[in-house]
Amino acid sequence: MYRLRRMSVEYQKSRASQGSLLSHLSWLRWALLALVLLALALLPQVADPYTIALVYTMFIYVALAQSWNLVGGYTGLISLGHAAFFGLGAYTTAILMTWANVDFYPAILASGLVASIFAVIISFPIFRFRGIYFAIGTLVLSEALRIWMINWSLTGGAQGINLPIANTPDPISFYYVGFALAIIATGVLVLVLHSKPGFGLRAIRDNEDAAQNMGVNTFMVKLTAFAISACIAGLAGGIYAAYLGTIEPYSIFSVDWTITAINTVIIGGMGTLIGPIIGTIFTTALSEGLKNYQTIHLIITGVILILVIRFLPAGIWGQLRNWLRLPGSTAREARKV
Amino acid sequence: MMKQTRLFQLIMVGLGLMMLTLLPACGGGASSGSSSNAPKQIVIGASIPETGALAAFGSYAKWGYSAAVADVNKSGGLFLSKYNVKVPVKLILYDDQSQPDQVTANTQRLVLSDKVNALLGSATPPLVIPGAVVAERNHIPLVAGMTPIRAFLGANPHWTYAWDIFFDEFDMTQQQFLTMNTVQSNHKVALFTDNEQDGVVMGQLWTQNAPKFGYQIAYHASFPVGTTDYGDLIRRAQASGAQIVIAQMETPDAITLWRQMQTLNYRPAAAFIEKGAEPVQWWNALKMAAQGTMVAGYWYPTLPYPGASTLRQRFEKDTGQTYSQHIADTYTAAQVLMDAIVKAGSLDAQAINTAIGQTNKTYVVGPVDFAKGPAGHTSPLPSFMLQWQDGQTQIVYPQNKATARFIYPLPPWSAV
Amino acid sequence: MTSSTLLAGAISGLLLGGLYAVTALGLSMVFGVMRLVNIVHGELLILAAYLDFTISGALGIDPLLTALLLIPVMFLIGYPIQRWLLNPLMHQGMEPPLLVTFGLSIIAQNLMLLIWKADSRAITTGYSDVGLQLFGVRVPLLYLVAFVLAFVLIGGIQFLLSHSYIGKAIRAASQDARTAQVMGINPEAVYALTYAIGAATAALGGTLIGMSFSFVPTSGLTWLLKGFVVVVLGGMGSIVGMLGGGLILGVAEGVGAAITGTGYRDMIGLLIFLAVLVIRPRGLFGRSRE
Amino acid sequence: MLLELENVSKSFGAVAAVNQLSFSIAEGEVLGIMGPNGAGKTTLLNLIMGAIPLDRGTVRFAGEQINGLRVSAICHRGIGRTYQIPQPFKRMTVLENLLVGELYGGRRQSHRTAHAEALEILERVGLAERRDTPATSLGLLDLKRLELARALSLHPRLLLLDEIAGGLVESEIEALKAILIDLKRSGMTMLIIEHLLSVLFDLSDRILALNFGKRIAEGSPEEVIHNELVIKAYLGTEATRGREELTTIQPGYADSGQVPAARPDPPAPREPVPTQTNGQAASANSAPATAAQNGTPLARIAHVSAAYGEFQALFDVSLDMYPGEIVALIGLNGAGKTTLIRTLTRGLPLKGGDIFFKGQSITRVPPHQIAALGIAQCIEGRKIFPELTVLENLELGAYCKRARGQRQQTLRRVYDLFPILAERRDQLGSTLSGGQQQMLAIGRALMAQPELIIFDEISLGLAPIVIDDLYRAIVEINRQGVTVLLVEQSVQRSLDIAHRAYIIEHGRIVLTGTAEELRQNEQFRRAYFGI
Repeated sequence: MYRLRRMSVEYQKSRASQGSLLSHLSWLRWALLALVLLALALLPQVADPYTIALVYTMFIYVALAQSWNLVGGYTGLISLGHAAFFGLGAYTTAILMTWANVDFYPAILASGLVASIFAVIISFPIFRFRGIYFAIGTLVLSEALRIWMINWSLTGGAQGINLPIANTPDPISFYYVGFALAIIATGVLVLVLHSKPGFGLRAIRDNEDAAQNMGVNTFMVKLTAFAISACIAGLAGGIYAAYLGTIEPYSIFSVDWTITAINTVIIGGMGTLIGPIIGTIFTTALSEGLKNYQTIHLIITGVILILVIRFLPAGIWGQLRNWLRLPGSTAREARKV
Repeated sequence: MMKQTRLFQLIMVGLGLMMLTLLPACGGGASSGSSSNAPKQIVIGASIPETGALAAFGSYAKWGYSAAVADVNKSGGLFLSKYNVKVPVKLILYDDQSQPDQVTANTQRLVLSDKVNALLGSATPPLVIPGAVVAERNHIPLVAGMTPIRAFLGANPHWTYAWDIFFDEFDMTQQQFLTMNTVQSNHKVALFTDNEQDGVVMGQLWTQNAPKFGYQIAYHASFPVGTTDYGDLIRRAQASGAQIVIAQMETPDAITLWRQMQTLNYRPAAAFIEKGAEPVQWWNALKMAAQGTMVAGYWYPTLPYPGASTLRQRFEKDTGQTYSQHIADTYTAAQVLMDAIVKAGSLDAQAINTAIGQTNKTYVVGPVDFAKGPAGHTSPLPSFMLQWQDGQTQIVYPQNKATARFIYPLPPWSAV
Repeated sequence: MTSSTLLAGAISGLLLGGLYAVTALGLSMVFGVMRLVNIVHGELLILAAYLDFTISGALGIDPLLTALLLIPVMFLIGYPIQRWLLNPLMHQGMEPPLLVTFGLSIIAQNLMLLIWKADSRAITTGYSDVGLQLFGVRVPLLYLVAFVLAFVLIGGIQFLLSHSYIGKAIRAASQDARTAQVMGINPEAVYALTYAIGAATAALGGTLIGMSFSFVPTSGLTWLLKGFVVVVLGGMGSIVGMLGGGLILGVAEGVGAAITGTGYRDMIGLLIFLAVLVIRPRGLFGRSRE
Repeated sequence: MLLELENVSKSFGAVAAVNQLSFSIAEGEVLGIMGPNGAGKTTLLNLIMGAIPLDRGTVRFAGEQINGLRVSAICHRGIGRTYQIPQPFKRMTVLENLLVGELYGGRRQSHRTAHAEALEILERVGLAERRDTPATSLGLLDLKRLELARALSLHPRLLLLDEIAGGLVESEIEALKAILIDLKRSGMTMLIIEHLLSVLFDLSDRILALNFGKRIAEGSPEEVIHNELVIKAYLGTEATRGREELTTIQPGYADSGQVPAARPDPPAPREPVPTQTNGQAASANSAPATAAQNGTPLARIAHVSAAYGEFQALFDVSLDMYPGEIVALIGLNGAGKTTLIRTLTRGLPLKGGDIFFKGQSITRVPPHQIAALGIAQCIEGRKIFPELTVLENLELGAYCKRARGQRQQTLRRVYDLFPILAERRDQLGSTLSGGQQQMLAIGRALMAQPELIIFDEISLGLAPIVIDDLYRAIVEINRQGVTVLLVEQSVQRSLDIAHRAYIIEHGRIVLTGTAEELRQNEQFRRAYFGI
């Protein structure tokens, strides 16, 4: 696969962006990428329903992880509140499909929209905090929202909402929807990161004050990233809700969604494009391996998370990259960040 | 330090790669399902709350399902006419920790990975419905008990693959008033209902029914499951002067409520603790404080149904616990499902589903007929009123079924 | 709602505030000294509750006495966490340690799930259900006990910090670790000690939670969040402030619940938290270092 | 006028960092700003950039009032700024660092032109071949280059340079100077803050000298450097200063009614030091000799070299302190004084060499046990604990076992030395004035009952007469037999009381000798003033 930061440089060098990608990535890498995508596209034809469902959930996790990666990994905003975006997305789809008989596809699009609107609204108070204050603020916000939804009878309170399953796609279609979402999530990151905002984001992550001095309107840039991130999480939530067929606030707004996203990204490699994907494969494999020991699986995940933070700050992918001496590897400063 | 770090990094990455290689293995591992013409076994699965707030119900479901399956297997399994052989039944149970999303995950796994031929329900609407939805989507028949039928239908009026055998809230929410009519009271009721499916549905029904029977809902508290401090609600109920408390909540919450009522010295003349006071845990936690509390029931060992009394003895012999009516409906649910499989004579989900629909027979829990429900797919069980007396539940209404004297009014807390 | 229910809410809330203060104490100390947000604090509380539940149940000792036994236990659980897990990360900014405690909470939660299952528990004693009349309002005896204990514990900690040499060392390290080092204070040791003390306070906090409410392995988050609110309201750094913060939160919840209904109870605190944060970002955790 | 400041003021708490300051820069002009540490130079830049709000006054850029705008907006108006300590975007490559400026500098432009221009700038500052290196892996010179290049990537109309040459060695400085001169030729308007007067004078058309946030002189380099006040501000001898001059430097000082003490009696060293310690009669000139005779130094720094990451701060530095001596370590800031102290107190690991205290190597001792050995220090910037009382601060000074026992006696000694501390014993440290805080810091160091005390820049930002008191105290302390290492910028003062001195430059000891010897030394004066 390819490396982002280097790409952006190449990108600048070349006449046009597409050209640069091609010029930089050896045909081999492209072939590899194409091969993987093709394999995933054809999977439903060959695999059994279980595998399909498994890969489908992995798509959702990749999307969620990339969404967190954009703010956590690239902008340095440690959000502990992504569950809120996910949950809002889920409820939007549920409500639209149940009460307004909106079709599945427009419904999930709305989910993305609602989530980002929410992000924009909360950004005004929440961006006044930096670092850990931001982390706590987002956590508190999403918990408050959860409690609200548990009690709000208009959205069914604790009993939640039962979607008209008849109007939701079949597992195979869900697979492709998830597939599309994962690609979009990753694609959006690619686009954002080597267009102008990409520089702003990483500048803010590395040194917010210096970034301001370089003319970066940090608020607007952060807002953009936050909104996009929320949108992806919202889409994921919407799709997931339709897939479940019935949602209730306890689990759909549960902090577990945030935990999953963070685990995945940190284990895979913060601030890298491939990291979250690797992380998803890793965590899924782990939970599959231990599927008969739910709690033990989570304990191990926690242990791994700590070990990674302690000894592998660049994450699995980041570390591999450094060892394989892939361009622009962050070996030197990884621990300092 | 640095060296150590590098070492760990190696280990970590190694681990990572191991995982990556592990994944496809798992994907593959998830396939089975014999294609030889006669199936080796019939797989029935259920997600049940073995732990968590609803664990009490889970334990009965576990016993009820297992007992029914064991009985069938004793006689060599189920006869499938299509293959003209008896095929043993394999029952797979997963714990859902009383969490709806866990039910979904478990049921997904049962259907996709374990390739079950049919499903049994979890306990109570919040857990049964997510499972039913999965069954519905994957066209696998599911038979459930422990789910009041209107809550069940509220989730989806047009079930095609999910079936429910339990009491009808409409009928059940009259028992309290009928019972009270046999004694003197100020006809003022304080309602405590959680905001889960059945809590909401029954809350509404009580509010509707009360006037019909000449009772007044003096105070209605609605709150989320897991609420820890009921002080404010109790004070309001007390202030409303209600002599009758009707609650609909999970057992741990009910226990908390009852304790805090004692702390705050609110003592109604009669208390109906629906759902919460059903399992014996209620009595075990409160002992004499629970004396005289009532809960609507739909089954009793002395009822004239086949094997009723023996089922109770069997349970208490197996487990050493006091029985609960839930052993009956879960046992029955499993029986109904397996009878349907025999009727279908094959493992074709469609056929089994149809067969379930045609069920019309009196089981240990009573007559089962899915045509009787307010809408299809539900078979209502007639309810009556039980009262906790010295660690046992006794029928106190209707009088013709009564097994003991009706303790009324409750003695003041000081006397407990 | 009638004024009487408001009054009742206020009074029982006020008493409850003491309990809140105790549960937030450890969080506040750790944040004050190390600028570390100890996400796992909630789990420490619940862990203490379970330990007390099990021990007092098994040995038939009064839960509050058991809590005394638990203090050293929790201390020993806390110390290594800081010494060997967090200290090495302290110099890497605030996020890595935060995320480690995050990981710890996942581990702790599931360990408890493994050991005690998901069933909800409550520590009960002869006097758990006893209530008493206070200003014409009936309140649980336990709230009053918790209230008194809160004053005792917080007074004790305050005394330790202001009058003992080690206490002064802790305060010094919290204000300027490098200078403290020049004085001969070993910040790493001080940090570990502070964290351990914080964990030790969880022994009492957890027990009180367990006695006053029912709890499950996942209850930690609720109490962590309440802790944040108290720390924010109390103004980080001043231990006595914790008491203030706790009481404010207690009353706000009590009155708020009387108005909005019990369900929203936990949300009230969080809204206060956000409001305060927005009005004084950074500042609210006491003096901010910039 | 491109940039105009109109009586701009900013104070932090009681300290006035910038005081009623007005000046302006014309298009194409280069204004140099000089002044001792704490004169408020960097604060000034922050005020212009809007990084911190100003209390009073206005800042106009190209006629438009810009104070109150957000930083990024001010930057868009066309002001580029470099940081004293380079603040690159660590995980981005050199080129990407510039692209941030190119893309966000407030000018619409395509990525392609941005890229081209960035490369151009890199060529100009000589970073072209490093363009794809992540910024963290750059050495100090390249980091400084990057700072400059990044500011240029904004294509600013005005460039604010903060200590751009600080911490570099001659050759590097020349390299950088070349770039700046080239810039100047191209007509760039610049505001330069610089300690290295050589750089400052070669570049500036006009120089503004600040002290205590106030203008003390303005004019051509020539005029400014020969200005009495400037010299004094740098040399720091206040004693001969007449009252009226004092007031110019010390706003509000005169009305406080205090008149600076007459020149203190010929300071300590010229009298025999009481010999209760290792009985040596130290006098300025004889100290090293006698010390040499009666054997081993108390502390010896032997061929020490140290580095911050890529950047080597000390090269083979050796320094001896004999019992009962006052040794001065003199050098500009960035010369390596503080670094040397940090190696001595184990705050910074050595790259080479060894450090002995009382004959024992202490390079293995963990930092927090240094105090226990008998080494105390007054850290640069006082660093008292703001939210502990004066008494608590002092008590903590006696934290280590060896001192805790007799802390009551020591406390009395400290109170005798600084009576004011006794009066204020229950106040919070933060409520003390700068001078009192410094006294507290000294007292705190004494509490450890040390054999060696290190005073790091204790006169920073303090009023001259206060400094006098402190210096008298130091002499007194030394008289009581404590060996003193005095780290200073202000030469005159330190030489007045020191027996011997070391001059450090760019991380190397360039000169050493007795106070007297140094006074005579021509090279030394040059080394210090750069003229």
